[in-house]
Amino acid sequence: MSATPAWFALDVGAPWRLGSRVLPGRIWTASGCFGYGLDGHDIRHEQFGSPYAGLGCVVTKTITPQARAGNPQPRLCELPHGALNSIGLENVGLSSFLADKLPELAVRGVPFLVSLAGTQPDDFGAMAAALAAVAGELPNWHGVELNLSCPNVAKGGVDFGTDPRTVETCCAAARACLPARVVLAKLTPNVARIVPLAEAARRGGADGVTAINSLIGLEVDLRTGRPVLPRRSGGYTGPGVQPVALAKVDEIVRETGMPVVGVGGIAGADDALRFFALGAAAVQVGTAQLRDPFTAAMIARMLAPAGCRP
Amino acid sequence: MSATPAWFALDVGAPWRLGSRVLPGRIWTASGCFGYGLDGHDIRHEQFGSPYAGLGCVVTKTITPQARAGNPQPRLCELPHGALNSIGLENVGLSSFLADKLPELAVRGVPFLVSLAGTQPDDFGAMAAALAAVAGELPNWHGVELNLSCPNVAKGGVDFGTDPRTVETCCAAARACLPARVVLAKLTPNVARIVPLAEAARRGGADGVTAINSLIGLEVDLRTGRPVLPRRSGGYTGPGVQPVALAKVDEIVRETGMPVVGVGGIAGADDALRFFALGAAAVQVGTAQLRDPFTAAMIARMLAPAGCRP
Amino acid sequence: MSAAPASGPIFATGRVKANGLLCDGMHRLDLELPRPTAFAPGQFAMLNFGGRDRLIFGRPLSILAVEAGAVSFLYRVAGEGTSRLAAVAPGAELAYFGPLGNSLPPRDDGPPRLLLAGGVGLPPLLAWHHRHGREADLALFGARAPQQVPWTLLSERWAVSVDSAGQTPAGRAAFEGTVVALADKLLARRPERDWRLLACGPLPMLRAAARLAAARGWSCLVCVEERMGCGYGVCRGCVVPARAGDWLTACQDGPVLDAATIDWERFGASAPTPGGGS
Amino acid sequence: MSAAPASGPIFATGRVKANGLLCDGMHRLDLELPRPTAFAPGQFAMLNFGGRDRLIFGRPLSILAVEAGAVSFLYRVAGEGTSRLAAVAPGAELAYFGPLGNSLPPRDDGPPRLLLAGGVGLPPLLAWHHRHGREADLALFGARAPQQVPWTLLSERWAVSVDSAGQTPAGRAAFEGTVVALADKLLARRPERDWRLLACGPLPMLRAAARLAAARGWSCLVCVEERMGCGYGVCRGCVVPARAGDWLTACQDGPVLDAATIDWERFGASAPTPGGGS
Ligand SMILES: Cc1cc2nc3c(=O)[nH]c(=O)nc-3n(C[C@H](O)[C@H](O)[C@H](O)COP(=O)(O)OP(=O)(O)OC[C@H]3O[C@@H](n4cnc5c(N)ncnc54)[C@H](O)[C@@H]3O)c2cc1C
Ligand SMILES: Cc1cc2nc3c(=O)[nH]c(=O)nc-3n(C[C@H](O)[C@H](O)[C@H](O)COP(=O)(O)OP(=O)(O)OC[C@H]3O[C@@H](n4cnc5c(N)ncnc54)[C@H](O)[C@@H]3O)c2cc1C
Ligand SMILES: Cc1cc2nc3c(=O)[nH]c(=O)nc-3n(C[C@H](O)[C@H](O)[C@H](O)COP(=O)(O)O)c2cc1C
Ligand SMILES: Cc1cc2nc3c(=O)[nH]c(=O)nc-3n(C[C@H](O)[C@H](O)[C@H](O)COP(=O)(O)O)c2cc1C
Ligand code: FES
Ligand code: FES
Repeated sequence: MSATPAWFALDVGAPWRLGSRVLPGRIWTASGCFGYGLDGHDIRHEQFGSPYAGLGCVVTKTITPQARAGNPQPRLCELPHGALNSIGLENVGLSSFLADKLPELAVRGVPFLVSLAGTQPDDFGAMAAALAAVAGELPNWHGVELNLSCPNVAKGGVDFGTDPRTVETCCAAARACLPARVVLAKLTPNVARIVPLAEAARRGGADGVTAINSLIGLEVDLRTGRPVLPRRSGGYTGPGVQPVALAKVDEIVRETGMPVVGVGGIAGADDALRFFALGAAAVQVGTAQLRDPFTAAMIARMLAPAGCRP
Repeated sequence: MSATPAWFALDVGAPWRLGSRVLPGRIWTASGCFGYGLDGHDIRHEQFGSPYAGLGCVVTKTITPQARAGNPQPRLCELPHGALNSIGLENVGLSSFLADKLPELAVRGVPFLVSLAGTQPDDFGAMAAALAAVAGELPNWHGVELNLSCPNVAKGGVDFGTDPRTVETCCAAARACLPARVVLAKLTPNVARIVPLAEAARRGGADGVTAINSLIGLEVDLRTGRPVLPRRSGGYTGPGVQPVALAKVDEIVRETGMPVVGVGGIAGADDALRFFALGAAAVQVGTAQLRDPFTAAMIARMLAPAGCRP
Repeated sequence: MSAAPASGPIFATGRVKANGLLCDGMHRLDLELPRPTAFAPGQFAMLNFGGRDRLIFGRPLSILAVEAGAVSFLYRVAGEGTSRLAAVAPGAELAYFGPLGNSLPPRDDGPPRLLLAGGVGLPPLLAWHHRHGREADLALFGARAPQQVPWTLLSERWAVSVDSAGQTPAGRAAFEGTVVALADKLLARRPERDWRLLACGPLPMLRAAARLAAARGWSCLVCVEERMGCGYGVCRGCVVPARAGDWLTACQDGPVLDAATIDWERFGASAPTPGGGS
Repeated sequence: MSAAPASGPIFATGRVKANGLLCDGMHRLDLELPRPTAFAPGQFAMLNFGGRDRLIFGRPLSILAVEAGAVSFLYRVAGEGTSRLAAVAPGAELAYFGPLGNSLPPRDDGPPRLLLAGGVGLPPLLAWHHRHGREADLALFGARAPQQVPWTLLSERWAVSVDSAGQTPAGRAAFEGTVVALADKLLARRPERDWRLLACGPLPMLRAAARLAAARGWSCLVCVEERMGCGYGVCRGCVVPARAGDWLTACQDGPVLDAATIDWERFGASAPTPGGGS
């Protein structure tokens, strides 16, 4: 691992302000790639101690109003340059999250954002309100990330994330219920122009955007000639999507100046540096966090200011 | 290289019909990755003879009405899982193509399609007409591929390729001038839904579509913290885009039934098989053809029916 | 099913001590870890390469044993990852993440155990038998042919079945037929008895074991395989369809699952390697 | 500038015959090809690895010599590709695609040549000098320090400059300063004469050579470097800004270009390795 380059002056472990909150760091884990922030507490590493050491934030698996069973198996497919997943937003649902996961998150003290998804814009307001009511006193709960990549049943199944108006409505609904927490809109890269979506999020009151969610990809099983995943395509993530993520982050930063949380193919300190170079306010580790739960902690340590480096 | 799987029954070297033409094979080279089909004639390979052996079609570098100087350097950037390019459609322009390249293409006898791009829909008709007038007697000229990825100046700079109406207009314009040649619309993957674009191409009279053109990607130079390419982002191609290409091809084939020419990350026979498994009518080799001019010829040879294999 | 080991999982760099063919189609890997680790039979580890060779996901392998600071695995070459693993030389470094998952419950006073192991499904049952096995238990191992049997690992207390007969080592014999057919035959000699089944091997074998147990009203634990992303419960990739309607995870609820809790009909549709035999 | 070799380029698998350090920072690679190949000084080849190690693009290296069925290169470790190349052992296979590009024109009856080579820019000029060099020509090689000079390759007819002085081999001396300063010094001794410049080395050196030639009205050929995709003219990636307004390609119009045809102002902006020294 090379030394931190001269142009890099950020202290990724220093508290920083996002909207009305102060977050403890800039290296986060991505939604869906670190569960509810509860599954890594007994894992140990010689060098990095706990997988939560130095993390700026854990974004939870996306929660929906009701529990979701998710997709049939196989749900995962390794690719030469990334992974395909078709988890199908399996999650415990909001009430079970509030009842079973929140208390443990409270005890653990790990900083977290809750990722939310719904099938109609109102869902986002309702879920944010429920969260505020139950978690409002938790100091380590910093806010929500709106996962806008599900089909919008109220709009005939068009993805939330591809329509600026819906992005704005969803952000506004969450914002109204969470005046003093972070609201981030997580944007899909599967659009011609991402900037209008980021601008819509800002109009809706979001404090920033997260980019990117997975690309749509497909893999064929050469033995059968059929797609590996039962639903044919799935979410393409990992190193192969990084150039796309960098391009999207760059567009949003330059054209809107909004705080952007960069995500896509980050597996090491150099990857994170690319996003920071473009002006990302923070970064998230997704697929690489599956292979190695210490990836984000390791990056946080590697990028710490010279004085603190091991 | 593994043997051809049992489900694969296509003879990629047999003549086949596309629209009103009969093409000599199904393994092609992609636009921008094999020049004007003229630069490989003196290159030799022990095993594969000429780089043109067995090729179904060469798609030329995209031609525009006037010559274009293209972008500043550096124009290329190697990535761990692909390449970024920012050639900027540098080309000799239509009249120079007709005067200098066509005669040699006539002599060489390599089957080819001419890739066309313009800055307004009318350009496509005008160029097709000029081609028909000059090349109309050439038996190895099979038609055109419309590269719809440039900004449409007539529509305020929105990419042609993202607006179904414009796709339809461009296809119709070319079709009107080329009643008996192949018209393919090459689609961009940088959209939320690609099927409406394919349907628009069909309404415009296209015989099929080519999918995909490059993704938009960016790479950062870690030493300087700045993008490697002067225009910041460029076209992302190569192995890392293959999952996206497969997903797009699958969508178009299943939802429209149109002939689809698949392209994206093909570097070997297995890659081509993935596209054929999804129902692609033919495939193109892009980035890999730069590294090794025999890539397409090698794939054609590898996938030849058992009887003909070396 | 829990019986968690004393210590939690570690993520560490291991050094290959030995790696080679044990018998036809079965390799053994011994990996030295920087510090001692405990494990319970049935648990697994995620292995990966380092540097440029690093795979997107680790490869789950059951732990066979931990001895003298090294953790051992048995594996068959199933694809890209395991074929590259087979080429790794002593001294090379591998990323080790384990032990993960639940484990086979230790001995209790219930009925004797019937152990059914198929191919590289051997490690959990061999480890359990080594720690907890009793005279009364029946330990069976099935392979395709005698040369695919790791004879040196199996004490004489293990009965062996092979799909097709052939030469066996001096003093050792093999039943010709599936391991479940061998079980049927041996059980027929003790018709009065109740058994608890522990099975680990390819899906068709697990299916047959579950059916056998269900037909006689015995309990049956199986070690399942599913494609894994993380191995520690965060990706929900490794789900096994549950009879109750939703899912169990192979990496957290399992890999040891009560056969009665699995929806075998839906499970079939998801075999990670159709026709594979691990 | 054309002087094409008799045979066209071949794409073939070569076998590494030798690969190692020649002097500080300079490696030599000898690659055996399946059949004999011709080349003209200035031409290059695209080299790549095979199998899983294959890079997206080949790496352009100038051909130093073809002898006894092997083609030789000199290279410095500049990044990922060349550092992996440096680790390749004899016997390994590499993909070879060459010879490519145009070449330095052979001898004619014009004025004597002034050869300016910097670092790994040596191969084209060494090859030319070997084939066409005459007593009247001046051959100069510049490096950072004496230990970066491949003394064994340079006959006594080569004058050597180094940025910082140090020990030189017995009987050899090095001028302290840039290779262009050395040229100035040597030219001052023959003030009446006209020269033709041939230069190959890092961009600042090419720039200085072009300036020197332009100031005195001499012709100057330079071997340029640009990022390459294909090496055979199909990608338009390797463009060099032309004074005429558009572009020259390094792989087809070049790598040997008349310095007077290059737009040096625009060329500067595109150095493939800012601060690099090849
Ligand atoms: C809990 C558990 C314990 C296991 N224990 C052993 C063991 O002790 N010995 C042994 O030989 N094998 C064992 N397996 C199976 C082993 O993990 C696979 O054979 C291996 O992952 C194949 O990887 P590959 O790269 O060679 O195959 P590929 O087919 O190239 O792998 C592609 C992807 O599919 C996954 N995959 C392929 N086959 C399987 C499979 N059968 N199960 C799960 N994922 C699969 C891989 O992990 C990888 O992500 C176990 C699996 C699980 C889930
Ligand atoms: C016609 C020609 C002849 C050359 N001859 C020699 C030679 O004889 N000896 C020698 O040591 N070097 C030579 N070079 C430079 C050599 O090609 C680069 O040093 C090498 O490509 C660097 O690759 P890398 O993977 O180590 O570096 P990286 O920086 O990791 O490479 C990344 C990408 O940039 C390209 N690149 C980086 N530096 C250069 C460069 N200076 N020129 C062109 N492309 C570059 C690489 O090809 C690759 O595509 C020549 C270049 C050209 C164009
Ligand atoms: C297994 C898996 C599950 C995911 N689940 C979610 C999810 O529930 N919500 C979400 O917003 N993103 C989800 N993602 C997307 C990631 O948060 C991230 O945006 C994406 O993986 C790109 O980052 P990466 O390349 O680092 O993985 C998931 C990704 C993976 C691999
Ligand atoms: C250097 C380069 C130049 C290209 N130029 C064009 C072009 O002029 N017109 C076009 O339609 N596509 C162009 N493409 C895109 C390719 O035709 C192809 O769609 C894309 O590269 C994906 O295929 P691949 O992954 O096999 O490279 C270019 C691609 C590359 C790498
Ligand atoms: S492998 Fe990720 S949840 Fe089991
Ligand atoms: S390298 Fe492709 S045109 Fe020169």
